[in-house]
Amino acid sequence: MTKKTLALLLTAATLLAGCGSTGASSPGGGAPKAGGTLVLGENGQEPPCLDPHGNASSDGPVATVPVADSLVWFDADGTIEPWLADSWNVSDDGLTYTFKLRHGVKFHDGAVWNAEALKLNFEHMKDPATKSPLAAAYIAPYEDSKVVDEYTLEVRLSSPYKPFLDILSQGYLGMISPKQIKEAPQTICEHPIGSGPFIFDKWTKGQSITYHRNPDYNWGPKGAKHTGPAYLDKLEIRFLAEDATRYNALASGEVDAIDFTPPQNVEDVKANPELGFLSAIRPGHPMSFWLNTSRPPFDDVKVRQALLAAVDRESIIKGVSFGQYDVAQGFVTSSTPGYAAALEGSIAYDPAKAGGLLDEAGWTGRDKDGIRTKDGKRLVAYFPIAANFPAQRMQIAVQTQAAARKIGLDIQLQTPPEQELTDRSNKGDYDMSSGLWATNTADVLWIQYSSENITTDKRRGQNVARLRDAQLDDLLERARQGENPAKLYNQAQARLLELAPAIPFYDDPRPVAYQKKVRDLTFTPAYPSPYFYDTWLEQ
Amino acid sequence: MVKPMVTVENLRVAFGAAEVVRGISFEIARGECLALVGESGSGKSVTARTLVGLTGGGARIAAGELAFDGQDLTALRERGWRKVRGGRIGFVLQDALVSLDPLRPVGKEIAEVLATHTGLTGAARRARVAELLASVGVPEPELRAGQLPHELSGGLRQRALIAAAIAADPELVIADEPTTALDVTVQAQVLDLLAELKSRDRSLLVISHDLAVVARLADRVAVMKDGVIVEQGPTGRVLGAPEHDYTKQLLRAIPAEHTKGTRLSATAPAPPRRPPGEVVVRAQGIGKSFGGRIAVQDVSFTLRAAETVGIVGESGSGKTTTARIALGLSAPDTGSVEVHGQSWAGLDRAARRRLRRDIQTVYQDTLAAFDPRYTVAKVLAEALSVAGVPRRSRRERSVELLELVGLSPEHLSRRPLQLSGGQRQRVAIARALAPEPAVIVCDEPVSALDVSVQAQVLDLLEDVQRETGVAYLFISHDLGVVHHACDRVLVMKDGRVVEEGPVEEVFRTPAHPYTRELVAAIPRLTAV
Amino acid sequence: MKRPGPGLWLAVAVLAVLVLAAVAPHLLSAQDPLAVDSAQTLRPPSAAHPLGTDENGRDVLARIVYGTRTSLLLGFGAIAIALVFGGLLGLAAGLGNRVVENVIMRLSDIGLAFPELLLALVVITVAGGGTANAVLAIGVANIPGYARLVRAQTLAVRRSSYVEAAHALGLPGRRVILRHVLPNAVKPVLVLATIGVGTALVAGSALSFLGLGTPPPEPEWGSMLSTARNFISRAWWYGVFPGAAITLTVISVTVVGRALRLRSEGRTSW
Amino acid sequence: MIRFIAWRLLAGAGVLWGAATLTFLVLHFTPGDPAEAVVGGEGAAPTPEVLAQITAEYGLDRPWYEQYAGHLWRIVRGDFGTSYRLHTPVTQAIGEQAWATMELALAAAVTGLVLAVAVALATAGRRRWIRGLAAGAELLVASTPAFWLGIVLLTVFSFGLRLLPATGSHGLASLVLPALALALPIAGVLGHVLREALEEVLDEPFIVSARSRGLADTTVRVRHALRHALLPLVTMSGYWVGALLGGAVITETLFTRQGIGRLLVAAVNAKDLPVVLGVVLLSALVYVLVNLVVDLLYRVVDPRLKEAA
Repeated sequence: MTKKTLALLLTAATLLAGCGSTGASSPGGGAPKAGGTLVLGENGQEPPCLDPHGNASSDGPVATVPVADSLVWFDADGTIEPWLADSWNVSDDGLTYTFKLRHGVKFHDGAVWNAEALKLNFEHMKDPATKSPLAAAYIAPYEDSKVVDEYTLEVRLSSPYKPFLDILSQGYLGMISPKQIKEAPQTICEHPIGSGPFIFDKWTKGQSITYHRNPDYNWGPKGAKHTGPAYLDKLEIRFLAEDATRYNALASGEVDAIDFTPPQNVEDVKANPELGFLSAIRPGHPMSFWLNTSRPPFDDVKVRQALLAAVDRESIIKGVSFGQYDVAQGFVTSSTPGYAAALEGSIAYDPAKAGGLLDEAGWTGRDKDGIRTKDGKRLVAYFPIAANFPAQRMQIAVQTQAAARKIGLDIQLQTPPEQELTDRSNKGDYDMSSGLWATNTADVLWIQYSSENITTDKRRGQNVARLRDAQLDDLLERARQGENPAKLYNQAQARLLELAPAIPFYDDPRPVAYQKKVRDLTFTPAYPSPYFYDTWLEQ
Repeated sequence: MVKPMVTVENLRVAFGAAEVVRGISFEIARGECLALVGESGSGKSVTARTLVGLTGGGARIAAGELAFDGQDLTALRERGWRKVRGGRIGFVLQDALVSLDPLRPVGKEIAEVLATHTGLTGAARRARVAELLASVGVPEPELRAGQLPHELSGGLRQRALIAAAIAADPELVIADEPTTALDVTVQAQVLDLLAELKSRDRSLLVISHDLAVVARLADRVAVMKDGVIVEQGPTGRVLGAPEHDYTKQLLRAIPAEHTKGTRLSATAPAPPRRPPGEVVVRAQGIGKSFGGRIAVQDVSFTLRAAETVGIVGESGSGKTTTARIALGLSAPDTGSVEVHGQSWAGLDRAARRRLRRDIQTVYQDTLAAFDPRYTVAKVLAEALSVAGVPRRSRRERSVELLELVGLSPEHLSRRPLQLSGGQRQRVAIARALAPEPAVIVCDEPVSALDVSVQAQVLDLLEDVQRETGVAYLFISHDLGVVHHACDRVLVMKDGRVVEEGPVEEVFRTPAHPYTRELVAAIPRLTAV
Repeated sequence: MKRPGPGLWLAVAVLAVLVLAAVAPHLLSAQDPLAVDSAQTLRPPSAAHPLGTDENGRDVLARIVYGTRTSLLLGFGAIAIALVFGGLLGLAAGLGNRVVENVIMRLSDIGLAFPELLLALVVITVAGGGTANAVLAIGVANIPGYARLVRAQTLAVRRSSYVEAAHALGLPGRRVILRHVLPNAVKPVLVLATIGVGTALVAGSALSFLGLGTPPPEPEWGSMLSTARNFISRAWWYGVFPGAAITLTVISVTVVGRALRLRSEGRTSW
Repeated sequence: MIRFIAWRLLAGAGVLWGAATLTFLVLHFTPGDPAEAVVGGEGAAPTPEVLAQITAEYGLDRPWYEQYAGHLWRIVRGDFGTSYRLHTPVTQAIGEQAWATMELALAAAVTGLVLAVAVALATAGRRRWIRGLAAGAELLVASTPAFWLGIVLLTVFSFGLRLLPATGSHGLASLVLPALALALPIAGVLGHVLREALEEVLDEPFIVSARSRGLADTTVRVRHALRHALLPLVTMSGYWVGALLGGAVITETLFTRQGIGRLLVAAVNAKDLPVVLGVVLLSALVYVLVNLVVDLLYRVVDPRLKEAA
């Protein structure tokens, strides 16, 4: 393959932001061949449980999607396509969804896919015994459902929930065999049974998961390139936590493809004619440092804006990603439906302005180390981090720390015990916190910033910034009720830029590198992760 | 003329800068037994090892001639040496306990030689091993062959070692201190065995510090000092009419009955003896057993001021236990020990401590007896503090003590490691004297010392007694020493006192058979 | 009897430099170990940065120099803890009655049943990461070992004939213990401890490797090393130099420790 | 002999109980709610119902002594409970990982021992520079953090020369590097001890008398000296176990191997009490057994101790 086509391919890949149907398309042409085993090197985020509803790890979907199909397919452009559901309609009040299900779908244990199966899956997600860390929350508005006929299910929500369908397209809500749910729910974690193109073989904890082809498979999603069974005989996912190890496993041919290609190696990958590269920006909230708006110093918007302006995100991100990441432009990533492109560039690096803002905020004094003070109090922000804090985030943290110091804000990184960390984050005892939230709808803003989602004793919420803004709440609530989301989400993003509840750093990509012999390796756009249904190996 | 078995001509051995053998020459004729005699550091052992090419790493060897049976040993390579060692020259090291591999049955050690130097295998070899053990007088050889060194008595071990040395029927047997660390009776037996080894075509080289041992065995004697042979000749002549002063000194230094009341070392004669005073220690029917094994049984004795009572006996006879009981360091199961009429048993801790000042002790191991970190000054100061000597006058008192034991003030700053064995024993005596005790218990006080040093220390003890009128409880396995140093003696065997009385009587006319055996076994300085 | 060789002097020299770096780092490096420069990340050794820069454009040399204090603290601090507590327990066991001895020894059995690192991990789960806790963790992990060592020594010394001699002299028991038993029991342990410092230092770096050591941005060799491993293919200098620092330090400490041991056993003539 | 073993086993049981109690108390009284560990973590959004469910299911609401009793009782019955994090029985979780670690530890132990013995035998009492060389090498590996050693090995043999796989627990090839990384520091320490011991033994009189029988140097070293020199090694069993298990944690993480070590780190981070407890007890058990075996072994190597028993 020539450099040119490679370049083309890559731009395609990034432009179409992980559009499922592109990716590692076969430029040399050639008809797909069946057979072979593909080994994927995953990062260390091995899910503790392979029940799609039972895990929240970022490697969850890549491991469960081969086994469990979803109800609907989400296309990169945001349209919802049929999959296990042929069609559906939503009542005007947005409270009732009626799904017409696909016929002839069989689970690996022979169980039949029908309305009852779907109902059971919903209930399994909600059932506390499932210990669902995510799915349950995602379908929180689910009330109950009624089997209309063999292939029709009527689902009732407690409140209108526009993103319902988008969410249903995510791997975390894949469909599990009703037989297994009824008869042996406790086995799902260890040995999930779904209807997917691959049948689960074996999970060697801390090591790998293996699958083999489902010969009966004939219900691929609409986004797929072909119908019928998958091409690969076998699929193995190996967990290689060490970045260097993972990359070298690919370079040395130990594995056929790797997920989360370490940014420091991307250039080498691109330079290597043996290797192909495929990347998609994950929709959702960019990797950010959230600022706790519920207590000093960040309860003062000026201080937040000051910090935002003080940090040279461009050069930091360029440095840590070796020029691979796009700097975040706002509070959703560029690949998220409803992304407000118009607002791009509104966050600017301007230390002078930052200083000014702090002065306005009254932080005018200085102590001996040049840290600002206000009536005797130092301008300090506590940033508790986990022991296994990713090296790269650490870099960003350290450089942010340095930048903040320049404007007289002292960021203190702390490494409390894991549990104290959780307690503190639940109590809101922190000034900064880091993270991202990948989901395929701008409703992520509601998840991250609506005052409902501030963690309380009663409720675990994702509003880490503990932001309370009536105006924003209203915008987001109405958006998820379904009233002209496009416009409302635009306004919400604009409002957030004023409120500056976080420092958004980069749009998190899902960079996958692979041996050239691997063809048509694609992504599931709903929650970008390698998807192997169309993938085949050139022998 | 027959050429000698061994010819050594101007042999020099040096380790680094230090030359330990400085040009010695001797010959050993066929069937002859030569004895190399000298004190530690005289270079006798190095000479012996050089003859089997085991001088040790970093040794530089030069010799006008170094020949074995006409063969030039200096020219030998490792391979050649291996044929000679064990094959033609048998080597018996001192102290069989450490000279036999403690983890291997003695039989294996002997079989090893056969395996290396003879064609014997399997059953034949085993048979030969038994044969050899029998030939050196080991009872039930088959059984013994399978036992580990520590399961054998010292005597048997030494015999086994000799068996290994002669296994391949070598022409020359070298025995380095073959009888040290052996009880006197056993020593006698081993010496006889060695004597038997000597035959028409087998020569013997015996290394020893003990002239008496040599007297019994050797045809000719060579006396070594500081790496040179000061005198050599027929045993009778050398021991009977020594020419060199050192030889004379050595001979004089050997304590035995005839030396009673004479000076062993060339030091000024001491003040006149005092008559025995009142009783200071009275032991009555003391007995003690450890885990059922009886160590001491019904031992009684009295010790008067200015008197020396000896306790002789072979290892395990209960000497040391008796001493510890006397010192009040361990309590007897039965009987009692009174010091100045006070019984240890009756006293509380404080009183015991006070009483301890009256009964001090001197150990065999001169090094272990001192806190390695303490200087002589501190050692003595501590002892004096116990005696209640005020701090300011301690130093001057220490100096007095040192002078009393023949050391000078500059030794005050030394640590135990920086002193010679003899000096350490002198310090030990000084320490024991510090609290001005009535009694000093001397447990094998000289058995770790070279004969000439031993002589000095024995004289010193004598002098001190005459100066201070202190009484000694003198424990030793060496009858010569006891005979020389003691007024009265207790002979112990298996924890019992078998005979007791004035030293002269006991040794002249021993009543008890065991005592007779002991006395008979004493090596005497008359050439055989 | 052997005299100290050049190796020993070399080791002593290294330790001297380390001590200097610990007390007065600014003398050894003019650069600020915290000075981030996003434009200068992972630069190879140059005039400006003799040992190159790290992923945040900080001067590696400066970070190694300024990291000395923390890194040494990991080793020496931990062993100090282990010595003090282990020592006291060991003496108590060696001098106390059977009950005391048994209790302490059984406890140390339990302690020894945990591999050092495991024990450290447990301690850190309780106390959390950070330099102080890492020191504590390794220190605690080493207590049982030293307790046993000191006990053994104490018993040995108690049985030695110079202690018996002191008793025979009529010295009060308390004084015998203070003057003879304690010093002679503790001294060899102190010597062994110097070697222990090296091992503790390595253990410390292991904790850093697991992300439980010193939190950033403070420099510490172990954590430098564990971060560097992600960039090993691009920036060898980032890993090699901190690694060398650790190894060199441990070697020096060990060499000195062994020399001291030989000396205390009277096997050298100085 | 039997009484000796029985007694030792009894003591061992005591140690295990102590270990169990210690870890339980320590981990129980550290702040934080295990329920969080079960479903918490970044990217998770557990609903209150879920949290309540977990607390009830694992009896986390019961007083500590009840939980403690519960733990002990189950352990006695060989049931170590269910892992908070993995939602599977601890015995299973450990079982899945145990073999990999065992394999690694054994491989490392053997490699380390062989290396140490070989080097020591070859160099003990030889010319100064040879000994210096060996000692230097030992010092170097013994003074280098295992993970750094591992990284170097990886970079050279796996990333650089592409000779050996860098990862996984499948096949012999994937065992070489981790085992080496784990073995080298151990070999360094053991080698030093062994050579010192050998050199001491080689000065013993019985070695001289062995030589005086005309034995070849190698024969003397192997047949007479080695056995003695091995004794101190045997007594270092505690160090062995510690070094191997502790090292496993690091090595497994670095080489992304399966194993108890990694399981433990994950468990400690997630406050997965049952697993931590399980692993601790396992390692304590190993320690106890190894020590027992060693004591017996010691009696084999050194028969003098037989009657001492």
